[in-house]
Amino acid sequence: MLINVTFWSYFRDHAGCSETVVELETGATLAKLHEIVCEQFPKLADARNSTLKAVGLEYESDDFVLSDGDEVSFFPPVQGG
Amino acid sequence: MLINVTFWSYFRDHAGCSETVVELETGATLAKLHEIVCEQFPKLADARNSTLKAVGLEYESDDFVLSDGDEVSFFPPVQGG
Amino acid sequence: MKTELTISTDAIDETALAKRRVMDDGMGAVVCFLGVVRGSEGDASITALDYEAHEEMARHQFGLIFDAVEKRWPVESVRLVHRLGVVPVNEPSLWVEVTAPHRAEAFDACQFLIDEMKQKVPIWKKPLPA
Amino acid sequence: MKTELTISTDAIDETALAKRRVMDDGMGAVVCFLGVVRGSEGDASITALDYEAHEEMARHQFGLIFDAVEKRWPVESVRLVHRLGVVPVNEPSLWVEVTAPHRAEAFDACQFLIDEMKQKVPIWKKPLPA
Repeated sequence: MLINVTFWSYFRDHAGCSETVVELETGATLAKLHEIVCEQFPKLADARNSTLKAVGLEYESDDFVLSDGDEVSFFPPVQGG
Repeated sequence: MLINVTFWSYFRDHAGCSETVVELETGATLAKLHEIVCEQFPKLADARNSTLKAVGLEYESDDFVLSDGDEVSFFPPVQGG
Repeated sequence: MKTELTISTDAIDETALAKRRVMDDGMGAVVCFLGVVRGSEGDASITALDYEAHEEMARHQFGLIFDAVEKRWPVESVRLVHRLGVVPVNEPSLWVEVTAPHRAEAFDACQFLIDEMKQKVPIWKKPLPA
Repeated sequence: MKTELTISTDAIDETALAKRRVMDDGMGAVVCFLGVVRGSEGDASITALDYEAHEEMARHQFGLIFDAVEKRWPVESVRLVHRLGVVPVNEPSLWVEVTAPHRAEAFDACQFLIDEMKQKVPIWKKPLPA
């Protein structure tokens, strides 16, 4: 299945792009996607533990099971205000 | 000695006047003044326990020793805001 | 700490007050509070509250409260307006503004100011029935 | 509960916002908060902050926070404006207003809103050095 990943804030600079598409096996979790993305974009691995993860418009935890076509966002801690 | 007493808010209505002068012995306390005022204006006696007492611009306690010419205010709980 | 206290029968002009605000570069938070006359007091409908103050003592007591704020929090500025006389329902009787580096102290100082005022500042209100 | 959310690059117009306020007769308290860009971030002097949002998600997350406020407090209205793009030092990036019957719930709800926003709403800032 194909998952669209969007990077926000300085994660975009770290990745060197704002979006990517990752191919995953059916049943893969958000944690698995994050692992693959960190391998592909090593600078994002440094921020691994402070990465926020959303699927669509909702925050999801690492054990969230992804579906084909899911829109995933990875970003650093938010700073509104 | 002579003490000027001013009533505020509905204490003015209860007393039927906004000011009075009370003659007291030297060394009398704020508590003594309050007692005399409550005798003179019985409606104020009903609010005895919720009466706030100031000398000049400061709140004072019952054991405050008055001086000739002190300006005393008696009033109900404040309601600003 | 800068302070500005207005006790007056004039209506509170929020726009003019906001326009006169001067912010230092280090200030990140402004908290404003408006106390507005509600349409009822207890169970009774009212049209207005009529506010009275022992004005000289009120100014002095506000001054003591401002001093306490300054001792306790790194607040840059406090401005407070209390309206006296007849204040119709839906109009503000109280406007308070606290400016500080960060929001926590601005919120804390503003609430402290109002709490202290409600204990100590000799102002009273009389409901005018509907 | 009425809610109004604005996420925009336009400067925050406090006066216009205050003028558009509609108060119900039962409302006695308005709390406003302004978050203003400070002249430094950490140790460095800055001229502005450049704000970016995942706007669709930000709107959704603000909506969830507003729902949580409504469940918890008798608030009549929440209005919130977050500015995006370059916000110069001394200008507000955030304006929040909470209207409620009494001041305690207005203060609590306003602080809750901001705290939650700072945890959950995907907005980021980049300092622009002096």
